[in-house]
Formats: sequence, structure tokens, C-alpha cells
Amino acid sequence: MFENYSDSQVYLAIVLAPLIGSIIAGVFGTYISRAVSHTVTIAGVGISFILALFVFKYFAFDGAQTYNETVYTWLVSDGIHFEVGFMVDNLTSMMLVVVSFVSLMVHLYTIGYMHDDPGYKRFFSYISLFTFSMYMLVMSNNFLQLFFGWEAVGLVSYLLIGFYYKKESAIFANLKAFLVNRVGDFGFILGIAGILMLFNTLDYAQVFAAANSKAGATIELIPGMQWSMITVICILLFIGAMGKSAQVPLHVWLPDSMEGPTPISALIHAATMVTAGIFMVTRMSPLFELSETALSFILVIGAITALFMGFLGIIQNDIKRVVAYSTLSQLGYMTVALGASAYSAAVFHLMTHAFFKALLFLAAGSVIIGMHHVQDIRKMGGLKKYMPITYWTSLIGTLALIGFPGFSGFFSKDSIIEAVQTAHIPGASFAYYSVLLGVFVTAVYSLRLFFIVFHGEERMDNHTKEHLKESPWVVTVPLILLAIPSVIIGGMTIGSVLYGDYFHGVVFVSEAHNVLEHLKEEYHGPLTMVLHGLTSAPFMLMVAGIAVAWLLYMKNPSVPGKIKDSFQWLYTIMDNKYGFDIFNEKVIAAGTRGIGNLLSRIGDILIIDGIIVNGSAKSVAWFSGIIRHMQTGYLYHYAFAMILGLIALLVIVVY
Amino acid sequence: MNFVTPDFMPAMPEIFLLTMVCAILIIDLFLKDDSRGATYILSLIALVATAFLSFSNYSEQTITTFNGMFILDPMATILKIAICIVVFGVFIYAKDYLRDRNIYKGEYFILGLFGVLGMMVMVSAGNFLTVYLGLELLSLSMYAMIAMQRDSVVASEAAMKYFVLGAIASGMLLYGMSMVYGVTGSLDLATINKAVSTADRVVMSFGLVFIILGIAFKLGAVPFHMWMPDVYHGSPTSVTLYIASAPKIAAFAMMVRLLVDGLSDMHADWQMILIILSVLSMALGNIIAIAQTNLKRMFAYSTIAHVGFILMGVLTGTQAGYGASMFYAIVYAIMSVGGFGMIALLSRAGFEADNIDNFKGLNQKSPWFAFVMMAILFSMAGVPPFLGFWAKISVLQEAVNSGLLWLAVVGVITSIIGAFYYLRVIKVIYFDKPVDNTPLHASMDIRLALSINGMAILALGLYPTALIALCINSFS
Amino acid sequence: METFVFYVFSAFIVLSALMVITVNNPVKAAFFLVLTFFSSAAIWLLLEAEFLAIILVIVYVGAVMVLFLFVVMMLDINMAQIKKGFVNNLPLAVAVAIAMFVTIFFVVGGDSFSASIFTIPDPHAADYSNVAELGKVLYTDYFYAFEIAAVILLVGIIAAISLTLRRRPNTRHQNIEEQVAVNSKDRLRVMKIEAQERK
Amino acid sequence: MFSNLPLLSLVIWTPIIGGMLVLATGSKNSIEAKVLSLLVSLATLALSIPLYTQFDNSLASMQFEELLPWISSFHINYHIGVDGISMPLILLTAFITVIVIIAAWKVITYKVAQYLAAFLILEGLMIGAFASLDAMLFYVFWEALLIPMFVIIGIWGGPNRVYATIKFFLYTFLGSVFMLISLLYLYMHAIDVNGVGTFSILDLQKLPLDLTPQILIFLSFLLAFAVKVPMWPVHTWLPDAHVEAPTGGSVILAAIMLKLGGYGFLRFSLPITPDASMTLDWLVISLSLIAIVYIGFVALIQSDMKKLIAYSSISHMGFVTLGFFLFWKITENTGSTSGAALGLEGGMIQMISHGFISGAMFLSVGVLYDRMHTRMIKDYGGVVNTMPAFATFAVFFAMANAGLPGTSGFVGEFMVIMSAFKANFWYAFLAAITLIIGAAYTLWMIKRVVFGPVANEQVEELEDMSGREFFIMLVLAIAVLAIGLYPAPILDVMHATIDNLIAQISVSKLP
Amino acid sequence: MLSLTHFLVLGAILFSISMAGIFINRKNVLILLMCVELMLLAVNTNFIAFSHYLGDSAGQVFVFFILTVAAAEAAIGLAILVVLFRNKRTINVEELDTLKG
Repeated sequence: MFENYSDSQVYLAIVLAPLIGSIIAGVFGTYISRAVSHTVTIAGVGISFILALFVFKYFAFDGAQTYNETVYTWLVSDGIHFEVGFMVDNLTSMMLVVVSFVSLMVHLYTIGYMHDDPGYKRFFSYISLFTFSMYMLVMSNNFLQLFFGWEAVGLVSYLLIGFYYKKESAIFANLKAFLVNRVGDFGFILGIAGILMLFNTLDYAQVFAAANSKAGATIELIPGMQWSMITVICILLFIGAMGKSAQVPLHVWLPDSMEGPTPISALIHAATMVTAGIFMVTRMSPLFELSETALSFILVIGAITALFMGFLGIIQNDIKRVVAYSTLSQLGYMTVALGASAYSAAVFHLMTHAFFKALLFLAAGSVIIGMHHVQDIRKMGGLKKYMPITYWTSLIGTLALIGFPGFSGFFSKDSIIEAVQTAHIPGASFAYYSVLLGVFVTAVYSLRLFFIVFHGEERMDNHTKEHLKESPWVVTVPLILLAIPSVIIGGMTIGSVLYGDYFHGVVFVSEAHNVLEHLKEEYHGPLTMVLHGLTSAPFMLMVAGIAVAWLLYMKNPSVPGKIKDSFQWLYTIMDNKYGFDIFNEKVIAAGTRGIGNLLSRIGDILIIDGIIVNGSAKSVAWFSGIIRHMQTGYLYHYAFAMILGLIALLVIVVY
Repeated sequence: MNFVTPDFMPAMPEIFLLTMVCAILIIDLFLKDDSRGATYILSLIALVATAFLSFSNYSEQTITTFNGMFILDPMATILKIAICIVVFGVFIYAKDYLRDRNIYKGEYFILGLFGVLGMMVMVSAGNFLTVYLGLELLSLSMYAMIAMQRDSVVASEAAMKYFVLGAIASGMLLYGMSMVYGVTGSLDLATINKAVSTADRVVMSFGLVFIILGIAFKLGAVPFHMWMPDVYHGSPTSVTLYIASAPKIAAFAMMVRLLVDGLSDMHADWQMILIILSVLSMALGNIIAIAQTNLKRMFAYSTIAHVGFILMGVLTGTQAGYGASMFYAIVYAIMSVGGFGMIALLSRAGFEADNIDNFKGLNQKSPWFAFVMMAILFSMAGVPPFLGFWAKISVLQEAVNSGLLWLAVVGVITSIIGAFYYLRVIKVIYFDKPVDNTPLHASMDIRLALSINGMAILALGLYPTALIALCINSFS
Repeated sequence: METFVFYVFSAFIVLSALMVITVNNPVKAAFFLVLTFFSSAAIWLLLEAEFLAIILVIVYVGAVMVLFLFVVMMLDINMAQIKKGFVNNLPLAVAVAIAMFVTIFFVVGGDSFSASIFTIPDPHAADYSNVAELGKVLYTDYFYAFEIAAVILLVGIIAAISLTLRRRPNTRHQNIEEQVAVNSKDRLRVMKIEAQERK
Repeated sequence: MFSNLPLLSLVIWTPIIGGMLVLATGSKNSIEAKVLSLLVSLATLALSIPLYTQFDNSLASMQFEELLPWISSFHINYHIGVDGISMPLILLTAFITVIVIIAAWKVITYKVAQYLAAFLILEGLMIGAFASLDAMLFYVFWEALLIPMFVIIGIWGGPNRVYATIKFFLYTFLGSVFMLISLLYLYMHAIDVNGVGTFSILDLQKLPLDLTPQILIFLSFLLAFAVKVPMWPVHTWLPDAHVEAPTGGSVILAAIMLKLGGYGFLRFSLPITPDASMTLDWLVISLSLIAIVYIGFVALIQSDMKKLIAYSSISHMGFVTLGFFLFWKITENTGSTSGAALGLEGGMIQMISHGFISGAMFLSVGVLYDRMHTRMIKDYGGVVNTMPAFATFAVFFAMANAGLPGTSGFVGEFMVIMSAFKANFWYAFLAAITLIIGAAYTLWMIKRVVFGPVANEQVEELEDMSGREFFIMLVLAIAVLAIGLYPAPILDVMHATIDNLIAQISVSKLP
Repeated sequence: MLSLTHFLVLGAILFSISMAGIFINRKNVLILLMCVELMLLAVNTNFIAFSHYLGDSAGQVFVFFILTVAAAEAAIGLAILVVLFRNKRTINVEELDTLKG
């Protein structure tokens, strides 16, 4: 069908198909029916999915060379070519498949989920636009386009979180999301600027090729202190990743983003967009490898995110927020992997996570549909018998999430834990214990959610209960389709992705950091790994976690309340999410406004306008009012002025 | 004794004008009040003819006659024409105003024409004596014109003040002349100029100060300006029109005759004095103008500020500087006559439009005249593309060229202050609602003349080349 | 001798001038001014300006001062008012006058005009006619100025008349021409009056 | 076909003379005045297009030059021409004026002919200022355009218009008179050097000059242009002027008039006083950075939409001036001039882009103001419910204002930040803060105005945009998007000129 | 013997007295006019003295014209005074302050 994959038209088609769908559904939304709008967008994404599969095949199985071509020159200035172009290699093709697959599932799912929503067509337009943006991001061959995609997905995220624009909380959340992301972008663009300064180009290939030769470059940020330029760039770039991938402290927007419709949470805020940071760092591995400081920084940030965001999952009562915190925690895992130079592991976890997390979100969405848009888990319970498909797929997702041996999550997560264990850079041991403990925490909150929602006492009101039934097929089919890779994809691909040469020539790891090389020596196929996993520490912790969850939420549901009462202070801290939101609102937002007020009142209004501008005008007017009385109207005063002037001039001239 | 009949030809315009005035004086005696138009028309004809005669008398060379008392040079010709044209406008603007106030008498025109004669004498003066006589002829005519509105308290007060101060000023001028005469032994300006180098320096400087006082009084430079606001304000607008316009040209000519033709070797001395006067005039004029609510008074202060600029050109002591000042003086006269003309236009029987508030909402009543007034005001403020801008530029350029950069800076700073009060008037015209909706009633001639005046300010602003060249070339 | 005459008349001038500015009554002031003029005429005679000295007396005293007096008399001036505030202004006036004088004196009192530079001219011969000398130049060299002076006087006439001449519309006055030109038709009108019934 | 015509003169004088004609139609026949002025503005736009199509990108010299003697006594010539810097700005002016005239169609009811005429005359004067190659001619246009603007704000402005107009006028007047003195000084200096005075900008650029006069001249230019741009701390006239101005006035003010300041830096400050620019570049850079950050904060707390956008304009114009003055710091820091053109061209494209975006933003406010007669943010809320089409454009332009990639707002900011990093990390750091603050104030306003539940009854009754309004917004949106996606055509015309400029300023003019 | 200086000093004294007169007299415009006459007298004395010592008749001619003009001036001044008095019923200098500021 597509014989020549290096033909740029294929890649253009992948990118443009959803864009065209989006434009049709969005711009011409008023003139077309709902059916048309979902058909065109799904067709667009469908085409790109199929093409992505071919591309994947081409790279993964046919062993194609990296495709790197320019589409058009955006602008030329100072001899630097800023271009829009595609770079497709193994990493990209994998991302393409993940993105297009999840996106397709979400598109389908949306038909059911958004069935009654007045913004139906708008929604399809947005998610197709998002797909386009995400393609641009992952297929970029330069930093500029990366930034474009980076911001574009942010824009769509903004639009979608605020999809219910009448809801105060939604439009607050989207503003927050955009701004927090902008903080990350702030670092990101500086990082790009640093790249341009160091390499005089923004083209990946050229930058990576020259990376080693520029490793010694320094920059004087504070007079007298020389910093490694690469470190500065890497940390700045990673700040961008922190924003997009919601790493502490720029994670605050992600839980709030759950204000958006659930399909969005699955697509954008779990599977794809939030992993852009992971993708980016992986892409930049030739740079990051040159800076141990940056890696260490990444490692620590990731570890903190992985552990502490997990804790918060335990006390959440909103079904989507629990999953959201879980996402945060998992993103922390990926980041930890990046820090440990296990880029492949990070991307591997990214992939598996995309499937099972999308699954979990969509399942949650299914529950929400069933519950008539109630999201509080305290009002659920015993849904197993009403929603069997949802129940089973959720179980698969949960098991994958907690890394139950054999499920896809197990392979990726275990690899990360082991990789960190092997790493030696500063912060590695902290990270190791964090992720290890994280396994326990993950098990606790995941199973807590699972038990409370699907088992135990039915706490919903009668009206809801009467209408409670399994979701329609457009909802359940995507669940099933996602459940399949959630189970198998890990074991299937671990060999080639992690320990094979799938990422050869894509991801660069310096000898000193090459943790996966160590792991590779101990790896003897997925089955052995599962067996080995059953005896490892993470497994024990996971089982302990399941047990605790079972005890607390199935066996003795009253205990959690008591624990909460006796550790009130801890609960308060956690309920306030460690105070990040309060800090942001009370200190940063209020502080910014305060500074604005201060500058406006004192700077502009008082000093510049009041004293200098109006002040000088007024003083001239005042002086004028005074001095006009010199003109007394009396003849002799006039004569006096003349004579005085005369005498003064005489004195000046004659003497 | 051998008496050579002097060459009368160069003085033809003056002789003609005098003949015309005498004729008008006699004709006017036999006219009834309702046929006063004849005097008006005849006066206008006299002015046009005089201007034409002056024009036909134009000569590149300097011609002297009447024993050196009369000088005809390009500057004299141009200024005479300018004076005639400006006074032509004055008479047109004044007509309705005079009629509305029952002072539409032949004396206004006759005295006005005598004043023109005086100005022409000043412009062509080659001798202390002719300077003095021309000055007095002009001044006496003006004193009388001001007091002509006999039932007006303010007019008679203004006349009195002007008279007393004017008499003092001319007394001082004479005192200075006597000193210069004493040390140079001559009243002839050219002779004096030659004698300056050998004359006693101290006495010369001493006399110079008195002479400058006389000039400065006539121009209205601070601190010899005090008469101006009161006189401008108190005089009937028809007369303010006259006082505020052409006499400044004559005063400029007097300054050039006395300082440049007569005392150019004293440049260092008078430059210093003029700098002081210029700075004080620009600053004080502009600042006090801000506080004014009476438009005539405001214009008076604005005139003081303009005088500072006129002085700025002359004090450079360069040919180009004199030319620039001359240009400024002519431009000022055109703007000023337009400005006061607007007041006359808006005034009607029993109503003086000399308050700034009287201009409220003019744009609603008459967009055209609002535009004309705006052109005049922006021109006065020195905003391009209006004529006043070029006047400022020429003078500033010469100041800069003479190394008086700081003076130019003072000039522009004060003109910023100045812009404020002009803007205030424009604001009233354009942004405010009219207080009364009485439509403008004015005869065709005044409307036409004012329109031409306003358009001249714009058109000459767009293409000032010829006028500037004329002025500059007058001095080279 | 000349010196003596000079000092005597100078003293007169100065004193009477001071009186002019200090007396309250304008009539007195006018008379002191006349005295000043007379004394000045004497001084001018010392300077051999006979014609001007005569002119000063005839024109100034004879015409201008009379005009002054005429106006003073004509205007009904409140004398009581005029007396006030004199002392208050004195210090300033004296200060200004002294400053002025000192300044002038510094210039004219120095060597600039000393006898060494301006030698005292020999007196003219007895047949010298100041009038003839002035007359000769007045109508030749100063012809132009003379004409202008004539115009100035004309302006003075016109101005004075137009400012002060008041036509009183209500005053009764005879118009001879009209009286003569009158005929019976204008004066006499025959009217027919209808008889009316007595009520 | 056009080669023989004095194209540039036509572009300048068509709107001015057209404006006079419109005035002549009087206030009675408003529809005739409207049609006539639309035709005039379209004709001007049409005439200006050959300036682009026939422009030779490879030339750094002036093109479409016309030279006529004007005031020979002072060697002032009617000398006009365009290069890669001025040509895009002229096109922008012609374009925006059409928009403004269409926007006024239904909105202005009071003295329509005068309103439209003022805009047409203003257009001609602005183009004249951009095209002038004679400093005095430039100054004449530069000052003269204050008059129509003064009238526009004053007659059709808001309640506090008097204060605003006078402040606007005096501020700009104050700024420019010192420039005038400098020009006069340069004229005199030209006499000293060449024996003959000149006001030709190109000749003045070649004039050798000592450092002290250079610094003084530079400062006077700085004052003139800084007021116009406006830069902190001489910016306070702008918010007042914007708030009081009618929509069209705000659009022209933001879209074109501010650009005159930026243009002045390129045409006068940099080439005429390169050594002073080098000595004092820290000053301009500091002021620009203060503008970007400080004004960003101030914009954040504004409660008046127009004021907010006005402050945002100041902040965005900070990028322009920043980009223009990075050259020396870059050479100092990196030892090469690479990156300087990036800053200069970034500044240029920022100006053009800001022309579209700020214009569109003010028009958006205008759309709301025409319906509700309030500019206060608190009076709105949930506009999207009743005006979905409008909301779409509002969000789009807000995003452009926040510098979203893909819109024109991004291009300039991006280029300047790239360039600033080369000069100094902290310049880029401070400049990049706009990414956060800019988004914060713009989107916060959008949140409060556009999103949310319907706030009150007036909002409930709002009608969505008319076809005319929609058309204007669409045209602007396309422009913003086009520049954002493919800015190369605009940049290509300026490369030669900018390179030439850099070559000029890298040579010292010290004798 | 009498030098030129004598006459000039006399002129200076007269001139100064007239100045003083302008200040002292705040009540009566008439006396102001007289002060002006005094001033002209000082000037005339100067001119005549110079004329005499220079042996040049021009100074005297000038004085002749000054006298002529002064006469006309006095006529007009007094006419204005009369007009003023008719309007204000006073010639008090201190009351001539309608116009000021």
C-alpha cells in the first residue's frame, strides 16, 4: 500500500489528516451534523493511525534509516534556518502508534461519552487538533517545532480543561494549567535559546552531532562563577518537561485538569501530552548525557513526584483525581528513569502507562456515565454486578498499574526500579527507596479505589441505582481494545525495546551511566523476569499494599476514618496537597497581583503620573497662577519693572 | 548753498499712502455714517496700491535718499508689503466689529493708515530721527485708536497705560540715542556704525541699553512687556488686531535698523542683553499664558513668548539669523491677525468673544472656522505642517548654528509649556459642547479673508520655500 | 559767569522739578513745571541754542502747559484722595532715582565727556543766527523728517478731536440753512377736523 | 505599468487628499463619506502593494526613491524612499486603516465625515513618516500626525478625553522637540564637516561625530522615540490615551503610531549615533526589560480592558527596543555578531505582529463596548454563552497576544529571546518572563470576560458579531496566523537592509 | 569752566527726578504726564549739550522734532485722559487696575 515510507507525503498525511478533520469539525461546525463531525475526525485519526502502523512496521521491522527532512523554511534570520520538518525514527514511530491508537480509542469513546453534550462537535474538533499538535511535537526535527507542538498541545489542553466554560472551577483550572505550563515553557524557551547560542542551529541532528564538542562550554550566570553551558541548558529544558509532565513543583495543574471531560483526561492528561516531557528528555539524551548534574536533578525531582504524589492518591475521593495522582506518581517513575539514564525504560513505561492509564481513565469515565456524572467514590460501591465489562477492564488496568507480574506495567516499572538501583549518580539511592516505597503506595491507592468503587456496600442513591447499567458499546469497545495491550504489550516488547537494539542510534547513553547494560546481563526473557519478579522486593511491597487496601477498605471500612482522626495533622497536610495550591494562590498569585498593584499605584500612578507628569504640569500651572499676579494692573508697577529691568541691564552691560 | 533735490522715487509708496490718507480724510468728512463703506474700500485700495508700489520699487541694492534718512533695501520692501497685507486683513476683520459697536468711523481707518505710514517710515529709517518719528507716528495713532471706543472703561484705561508707558519708553529710547549721538557725533545710522569702533565703549553700551529698552518695549520683551496684556485685553478687538500684528514687524525692522545697521559692532554687548530678554520672554510669556482665561490676554502672553523667538534670531548676529527673525516676525503677524480675527468673527453686537469659553463647541457651529482656528493655534504652537513651525525652526536653526544650543533648548522647552494653552483652546473648540447656539453671522469679506488667512498658514506651511528664501536673501 | 548762571538755573531746575513731583495739587505742579522749562530755556541759551530755548518757552509753556492747566481745571479731581500714600512710596522712589542717577553718573560723570575730549567750543560770532542755521537744514537735509513731523501733528489733531469731540444729540441748536430753506408748507398744515358730537 | 508613477508619493498623498475630499462631503451625507473613505483607503492599499511586489529584496539601498527640492534655504528636500524596514510598516499602515474604516461603519454616528477624514489624513501622515528620507520631512510628518490623533481622541473619545489628549500631545511633543534640536545640531555639524548643511538621513548617517555630541543626540532621540514606543518610564500617556480613544483611534495608536518610535530607533538612533548607542545600550536594554516585566505586572491588575491591552502593548514593545539594542552586548559576550540580526529582525517582526494583534484586541474590546458601553472587566462574564463567534476570536487573539507559537505574536518574542540569550542570560530570563505574565494577564482577562456563566442581564442580551465585525476579525486572524506560520516572506524583505544596518553600526563614527 | 559733563549731569538729575516722580505719584495720571515731560526735557538738554560741544546742529534739529512730537503727544495724552475721566470719573492711578493678571 505505501511502498516508499521515506516519502514525506506519508508523514504529512499523518499530521494533516487529523488537522483537516479538526478544521472541518471546528470551523464549519455550524454547517455540519454531529455525525459528520465525528466521522471526519475519526476518519482523520483513523487514517493517521493506519499510516502510523505502517511507519512503525517500517522502522521496527524493516529497519529503516532515520527520516529527517524539512517541510518548509519557517524563516531565515542571521543565516540561521528555522524550519518545520520531520524527523522520524524508532522513538517517533513508537510514539506515533501510541498517540494515534489512544487518540483513536478516545475518539470512539467520545461518541458515547459526550453523546448529550451541546459541545459535541467542538469537542471532536479539539481532540483532533490535539492529535495533530502531538504529532507535530513528536515528529519534529528541531527545537522550534518541538516548542510549537509543545505549546499547541498546551493550548488544546487549555481549551479542553475549560471545555465546560460555564463552570467556574473548570475555567479556573484551565487558566491554572496554562500558566503553570507557561512556567515550564519559560524554562524551555530559555533552554532553546541556550541551544541556539551554543550551536547556532536548532536542528536536532546538527545539535546532537556537535554536542560532544561543546561539552566544555561554560556560561557566567553570576559574575565570577562559571557554569557548564550544557548543564544550564539541560536543566532549563527539563524545567519545560517539569511543566508539561507535571513534576513537583509544577504538578499542581494536573489534578485540577480533571475538570475537563474524561476522554481528555485519558488522552491528554494521562497517555500522551503529559508524557511529552519524557519524550523530550529522551530525544535530547545526547545532551543530557553530558551533564550529570542535570541528570541528578531530574532523578531527585522524579523521585519526589513519584512518592509524594502517590501518597495523595490515598486520600482522594474523586474517582478521576485518584487516577490523576496516580498519573503524577507514574510520571515520577518515568522521570526517575530518565534521571538514571534509563531512557529506554522511561519510554517503555511511557508506552505501557499510556495504555493502562488510558484504560483506567476511560473505565472511570464509564463509571461516571453509569453514575450520571457523580464522581465521588464515597457515593459508589458494588458496581461490579452492574458494569461487568468496566469491572474487568478496570481490574486489568489496576493490576497493570500496580505492576503485577505479567502485566505490562510490571515489566516497565520493575525495569525502572532495577535501573535506579544500579545507578550511581547523586540522588540515586534516595530515588531508589522512593520508587520502591512508591510501589506499596500505588498498590494501596489503586486497590482502594477499585474496592470502594466496585465492591462493598452500594452507597449511591436509589434513583441512580435504578438507571445503573453497563455503558454502550462505543464505550466498552475502547476499554476492551485498551485492555489487551495493557496486559500483553509489556512482555511482548520488553526484549526489543529495553534490551534489544530498538533504540540504537536514537537514545544515547554514555558508558558511565549505562545502567540498562547492567540489567541486560541479568535479563533472560520476559518469563524469567516474571518469575524473578515474584521474589523481588517490589512484589512483596505490592502484595503488602494490596493487603492493606483489602484490610482497610474491604474488611474494616471503619478503620480509615479512625486513622484519619488520629493523624489529623498528617491528613490536613495531605488534604492540602502539601500546601502547594495554597502557596501558589496565597503567595505567588496574590504576590504577583500585589506587586502589580504596588507598581501600578506607587510606580505609575503616584510617582510617574502623579509626581513627575501631573506634578510638573501642576507646578507650572501653580507657578503661572502665582506669577500672573506680577501683572498687578498698576501703572507704576509696570514702570517699575521697566526701570528695574533697565537698571539691571545697565549694571550687567556697563560693569 | 547747494541743495540737491532728493530722489523721491524710493519713497513713492509712502508718498502715495500719505496722499491717499489725506484724500480719505477729506472724503470721510463728507460721508454719512451709513455710507462709511467708502472709507473702508478706499483704505483697502490704498493699502493694496501701496503694497503694489512697494513691490514695484523692489531693488536688490540698497538705495538711500533724503540725506540718508530713507533706506530702501530688500528687507524694507518685503516688510512694507507684509505690513500692508496684514493691515489689509486687519481692516477687513475689524469692519463688522466696528459696526456692531457704533465705532465704525473714518478715524479708525485713517489712523490705521497713518500707523502704516509710521511703520513704513520705521522700516525704511536710516537715521535716529526717522526711527523716532516713525515710531511716534505709529504709537500716537495706536494710542488714539485704542481710546476711540470712548464709552469703554477698559479701552480708555488701556490707552492710558499704553500711553504713559509708551511715552516713558520713548523717552528712554531718546536718552539712549542722545548718548550714542554724543559719542559718535552723528544721528545717521551708517555713520554711527562706522564710528562705533572708535567711540567710547562704556557710553556706547550705556546708550545701547536704553535703545534696546525702546525696542524691547515696542516688541514686548520681558521685562518691558507689562503693557501688552492689559492693552491687548482692554483695546477693542478691532484695535487689538492692529496692535498685535503689523507693529511687531515694524518693531523688528526698528531693531534691525538700530542694532544691525547702526550698532553691529556692538554685537557682543547687545547679544548678551537680547539673550536675557529672549529667555525671560519665552519663559514668562508661556508660563503666565497658562493661567489666562481671556483669549486676548492669552494671546498677549503668547506674543511675548513669540517675541522671545524673534529676538533669538537677531541675537545670533548673523545674516541668516536676521533673515530667520524676519521670517518669524512676518509669520507671527499673519498668525496673530488670524487669531484676533477669529475673536472678531465670533463677536457680535453686545457680545465679546474674547473669553476662551466663548469658543466652546465652535466645531459644531462652524467646522470650517474651527479648522481655521485650529490651524492658527497649532501654527502658534509650532506644530508642523503649519507655518509657525518653520518660523520656529528657522530661528532655532540659526541659534544652533551660532553655538547657542542651550538657548534653543530653552526655546523648545518653553514652547512645550506653550503648547499646553494653545491645546486648551483647541480642546474647547473641538471637544466641548457649545454654550449658546447663535449661528455665526459675519459678512462675506471677513469670512473669505479669514479663510484665506487660515489656508495661507497651512499652504505656506507646506511650501514655505519662497517666503523663507525672500527673508534670508534680504540679508545677503 | 557762565558757571554761575549754570548753577543758579540748574538749582532752579532741580528744585522746581522736585516740586513738580512732590506737590499734591496738579495746578501747582504745572506751574513748577513751567518754572523748570523757563530755567531750562536759560540753560539752553548757555548752550547757544537760542531758537530752541525760545521754542521751549513759546510752544511748551505757551501751548502745552496751558493745555495741561486747562485739563486740570476741566477735570473735577478729588484732592483729598491724592494726598494719601505719598510717604509710603517715597523710599522706593528715592531708591530708584538714586540708583538711576548713580548709574548714569558713573557713565557721564567719568572721563568720557571731560573737557579734554569735548573741548569747549568757541562761542559763535555775534552775527550767528541759530534760527537760520536750523532753518537751512530743516528744509533740506531734514525735509523728510519735517514732513513726518507734520503728519504727526496731523495725527495729534485728528486724535484729539475724535477723542474729545462729543456730539450731543439732545442739545438744541439752530440750523440756519434749514431755517432759511423752510417754506410755508412745512410749517403750516391745514387740517380739517370733523365736528364731533358732545357727549 | 507602475514603474513610471511616483508610487510612494501616491501612497502618501492619496489618503490625505482623499481625506480632504471626505471632509468636503460634510457631515450630512455620512454614507457617501463612508463609501468614499473606504474607496480611498482601498486605493491606498492597492497602491501600496506594488511596493512589496516590486521590491528588490537583495538591495540594501532605498527603493522607490523620489527627490524634489523643498526648502532650499535649509537644504530640506522632499526626499522619500523605502527599504526593508519601512516598506512592511507602510503596508501595515495601509492595511490597518482599511480595517479601521470598516470598523467605524456603523459605530460612529457623530460627525462621521470628520472622523473618517481624520483617519485618512492620519494614514497619509504616518506613511509619510515611514517613507521620509529627509529628517525634517520626517519630523514634519511625525509631529503633524499628532493633530489628527489629538482630534480623534478628543472628539470621539471617552469622558476623560481632555486629560488624555492633552497628556498625549504634550508627552509626545516634549519627546520630539529635543529630537528637533538634535537634527538642527546635526545640520550645523554637517556644515562644519562637509561645508554644506543637510537633513538627509542617509547623509547624516555617514556624518562623523564625537562621542559627547553623539551621546546627547542619542539621548534626545531616545526621549523622542521612547515616548512614542512607549518605553518605561515615559509610558503613562498610553493607557490614558487608549482608554479614552474611540476604538479606531486605539487601533491606529497601538498598531501604527507606536511603531514610529521603534522605526525611529532603526532609522535615526542606531545609524546616526552608533557609538553612543554602544555606550548607552545598557540603558535602553534596562528600560526595555523594565517595560517587559514591570508593565507586565501592572497590566495584571488592570480592571479596564483597554488599559490592560494598552499596558500589554507597552510590554510587548519592550521586546522591540530590546531586540534593537542587543548588538553590542552580543559582540561583547560571544565575540561575533551572529545573533544581532536575529534581535533586530525579531524587533521588526514584533512590531508588525503587534500591529495586527493589538489592533485586533482593541477591536474586540470595541465590539463589546459598542454593545455594553463599558470597558470594565467586572461588567462582563460568560460572553461566550451569547457571543460564541466573538469568543472564538477573542480567545484566539488573546493567545496570539500571549505569544502562542503559530501566531504572529510568537515570532518576534522568540527571535528576541534567542538573541537576548546570546547577549546575556539574564536578559533572556527577564524577557522570557513575559511568557508567564503575558499569558497571565491576557488569559485572566479572557477568563473573567469571555468564560464563565452569564454574569448579568446585559450579557444575556448580547448579540453576536455582525457580518462586518466578523469579516474584520477574520481578516486579522488570518493575518496573525499567516505570519505566525510563515513569517519568512516578511523577513526576507528586510535581510539586506538589516545586514546593511549592522554593518553600519559596527563601524565607529568617531572622527 | 563748564564742561559737557555739567550739562549731562544736569540731564541725569532731571531724568532721575522724573523716574522718582513716576513712583511717588500714584494718584494722579496728570503728574505722570508731567514726569514724562521732565524726562523729555532731560533728553533735550542732553542733545543740546552734545550738539553744542560737537559743533553739530543735528542734535538741535532732533530736539526740535522732539518738541514737536511731544506737543502732539501731550495733546493726545490729555485727550485720552479726558476720555478716561469721563468713563471712570477719576484719574487716580491706583484705580486704573481693571486690567490685570
